[in-house]
Amino acid sequence: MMLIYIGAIVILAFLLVFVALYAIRQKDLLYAVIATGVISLLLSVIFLMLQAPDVALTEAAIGIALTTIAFVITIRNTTRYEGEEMSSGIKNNKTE
Amino acid sequence: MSITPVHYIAVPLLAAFLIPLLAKLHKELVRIVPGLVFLYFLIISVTLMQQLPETGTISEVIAGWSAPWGINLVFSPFSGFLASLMSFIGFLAWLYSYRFKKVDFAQSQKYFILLMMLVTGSIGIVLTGDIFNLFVFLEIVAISSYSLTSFYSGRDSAEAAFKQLLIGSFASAFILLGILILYTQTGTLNMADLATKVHLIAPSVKISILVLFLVGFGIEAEMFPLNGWAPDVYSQAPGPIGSVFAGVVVKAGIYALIRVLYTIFDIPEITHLLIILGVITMIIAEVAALRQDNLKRMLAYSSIGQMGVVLIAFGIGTNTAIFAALFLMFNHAIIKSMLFFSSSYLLYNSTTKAITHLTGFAKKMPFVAFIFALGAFAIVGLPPFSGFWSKLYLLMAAADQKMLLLIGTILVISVVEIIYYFRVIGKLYYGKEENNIEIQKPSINGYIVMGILGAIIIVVGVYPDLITGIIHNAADALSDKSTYIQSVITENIVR
Amino acid sequence: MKRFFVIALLAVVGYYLTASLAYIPFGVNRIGTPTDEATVSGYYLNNTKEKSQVANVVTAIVVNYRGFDTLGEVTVLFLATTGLASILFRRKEDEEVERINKPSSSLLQTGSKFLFPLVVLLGIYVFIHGHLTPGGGFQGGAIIATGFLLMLIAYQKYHVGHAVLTWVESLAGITFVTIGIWGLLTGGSFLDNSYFPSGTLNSLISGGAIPIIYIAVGFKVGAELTGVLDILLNTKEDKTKLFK
Amino acid sequence: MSFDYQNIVTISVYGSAIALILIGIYAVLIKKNLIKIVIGMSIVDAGIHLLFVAIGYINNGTAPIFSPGNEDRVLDMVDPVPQALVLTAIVIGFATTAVALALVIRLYKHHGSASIDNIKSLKW
Repeated sequence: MMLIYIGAIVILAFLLVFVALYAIRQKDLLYAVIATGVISLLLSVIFLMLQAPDVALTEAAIGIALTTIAFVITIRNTTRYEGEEMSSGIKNNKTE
Repeated sequence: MSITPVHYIAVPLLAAFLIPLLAKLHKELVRIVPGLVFLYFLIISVTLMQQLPETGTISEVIAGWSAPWGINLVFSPFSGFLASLMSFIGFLAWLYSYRFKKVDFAQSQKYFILLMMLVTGSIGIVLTGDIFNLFVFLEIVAISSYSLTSFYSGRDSAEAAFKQLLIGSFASAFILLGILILYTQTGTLNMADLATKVHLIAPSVKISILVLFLVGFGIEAEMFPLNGWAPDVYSQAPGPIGSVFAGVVVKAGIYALIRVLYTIFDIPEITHLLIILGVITMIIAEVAALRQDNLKRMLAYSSIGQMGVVLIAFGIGTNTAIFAALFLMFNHAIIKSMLFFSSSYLLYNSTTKAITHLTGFAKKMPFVAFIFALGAFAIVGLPPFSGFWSKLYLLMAAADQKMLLLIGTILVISVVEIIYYFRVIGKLYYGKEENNIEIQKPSINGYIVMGILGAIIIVVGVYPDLITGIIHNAADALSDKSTYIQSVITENIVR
Repeated sequence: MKRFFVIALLAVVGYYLTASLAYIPFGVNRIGTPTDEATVSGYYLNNTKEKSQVANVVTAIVVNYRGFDTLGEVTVLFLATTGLASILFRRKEDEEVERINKPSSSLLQTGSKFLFPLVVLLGIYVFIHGHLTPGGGFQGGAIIATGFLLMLIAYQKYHVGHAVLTWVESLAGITFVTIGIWGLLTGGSFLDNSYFPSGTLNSLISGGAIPIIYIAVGFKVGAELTGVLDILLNTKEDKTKLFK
Repeated sequence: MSFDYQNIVTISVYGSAIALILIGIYAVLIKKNLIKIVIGMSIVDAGIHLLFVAIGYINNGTAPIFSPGNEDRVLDMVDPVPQALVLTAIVIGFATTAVALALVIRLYKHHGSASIDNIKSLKW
């Protein structure tokens, strides 16, 4: 029982780092944002295992749902891909 | 109900939550209610400052749990002095911007709520006795300042605000990490309790905590490598907000830094570090100010340089030096906010923000130009004005410690200050007049605000004794750590 | 070049963090024993049950011992809503705005309609039971905001009543501050709720004013978070933009 | 439970928290895209929150709730104070993120780009 518990924490902690690296390296911002949502999900499971149900609930409601949606709304309002810009915008900006 | 320090926080919060409802009742209330709150701030300040000699340092318990377990507010002569100064500047900023956005009530409602909470948050930083509560107030200040910086739609305000947010989020992350390590080592969050338990921390951990706090609060206090946000923010924010930043927010940052360094960690070696950081901040900022063409950016760099001088004074650390530091903070708040108020009128009437386009404005706006010149004379420390005394005390404190190199540096930097301020004054008074500009006269509120500040500069310059008593008490309270601790931790039994 | 500096900076930060964390062993009891409280939390754990009759100690800390922080935190959210509206130029409350989402499928619409009351009910349950079970005002408020979010995404024409949001937000905030000031008036201190009967442990009516404050916080946070998402969702064209 | 297991848990929890903080700072400093920068900020926040909960944990401790049947346990509960602080920090972090995203939207609408390279009216 104890071994499963420890193993689960270790696996979750490693997953956390990999997902964070994925979120940073991914050029498609929508995927990157989903990855930050996954970070919150993993975190809230870890919080639950570390006996912090209050924090887990907060992270679940705010981190997974609201922050991710706020990011998605922003992406809908701006660009989806990192490095993709409106060419006309840049040109006009320079000439003005 | 007698007046207690918590009124500084409770009343503006109540007003902020009420304003959206009052706006439905009558639109003018959106502007009047914050003014009433600021007036009430002044009443609290006067009452409590008068009580202070009898009661000693006032420590107010919140939620009925005394010091180490609950949060408390401390109204010592030091925090009382700063809180009164902040209330005064806040009130003047409200008066100055009363006619601001006259037509657009939805925007002015937001503006006044944010302005009120900016000042309230700064006062909360100064009053609170709990380090995590200080962080919460810092975030109140931060969120309202990001929104106020990006208040104007044109310009590049959103960019300045984003920059400020980026650096500010680093500050809050570092402060949180510092609080975390501090809590694990001492098991408490109350600052007086921390001061008694700080010897339990291992030296290497202490240094980590200190660096985290130094970076975190240094960002708010415009300390050297961390002040990249300041010039952009000052030049992009609405005029009155610039003076609130210089007069209120930065003071709160310095307060937090000094409270952590002097009260919680009592390390004598830190003083050398503060002097070095202060000198670097001062030199780089003043030289940068010399090269600016934008008036607001020049004032911003000058403000950073002044904060460097304050850090030097706190670094010297003797009683005279702390007195000089507080006097410098007082003068900086009064004079710099006056310079920002008058310069926003100058810039409002100029086509660009450049100094070169201000030629001959003295004939069109004699009063504003006079106020600007007065502020410039005072801030470089010319004799008949208040700035002279604070610089004199600083040099005396440095001379006591035989820091001759430091005195020389400060004098050279003063000459640099004189050069760039007099360049502006020369343009204002002796430049060739451009006739094709239509002049927008300042509102009556603007005249009143600038007149009050100008009068203070002259009166304090002639009779410095008016203010030195209060500042002496404040300086004594800051260096006397044990009184602070005793006033907070009185008993060990709750209820 | 910049990358090199950043990695050097990260190495320094990482080294010092690791070095400090070496002094903080994981999983070790730092609270102390029932007779000898080493930290403030030892006091909280020992006394919350008798003095406040609150089952959830985290709730007791958030609302009672450190209630002032919570008031500040609610204010931060309030300022974020205010600031967001000012940043994105929402002049009037019910102005015509461009809505960015496309019409959604009827599956999502029916599902949202079905889930919405359940989600709101869950949120209300969470903050009413904040002093007994995990959760409380923030969690409940966030869950309620999720419910409204579902409706905002599913229905293009769905508008949250801004007047209602303003009223809920303001009234909840005023309730919180008024409870605080009432404590000050009755001779205690700000946010002192000892004048409320504490009730018995683990019953719905217990913990003095804590449930009342947490219900107010729940409504306020729910209204504020809904407001934040609604403002982000309904942005307006910037007239001053530099490009066509 | 042997000593080795304890070490593994310590290293993985603290290590992942520090890694999150460093990855976040790296993203904020290196990335050009504004949304990526905000993502980096929220990753830093996540690491700090994990660290807060981790320092409050006590081996074999229970959640700090006196639920029925659990009313007599006192000091084998995990430290509740860091949890209360994290609760505050999460909400404040969301407020900061929301303001940051609003500024990103406004910068994009103004400049037509979400990259720092194209938004340089002021000096960086």
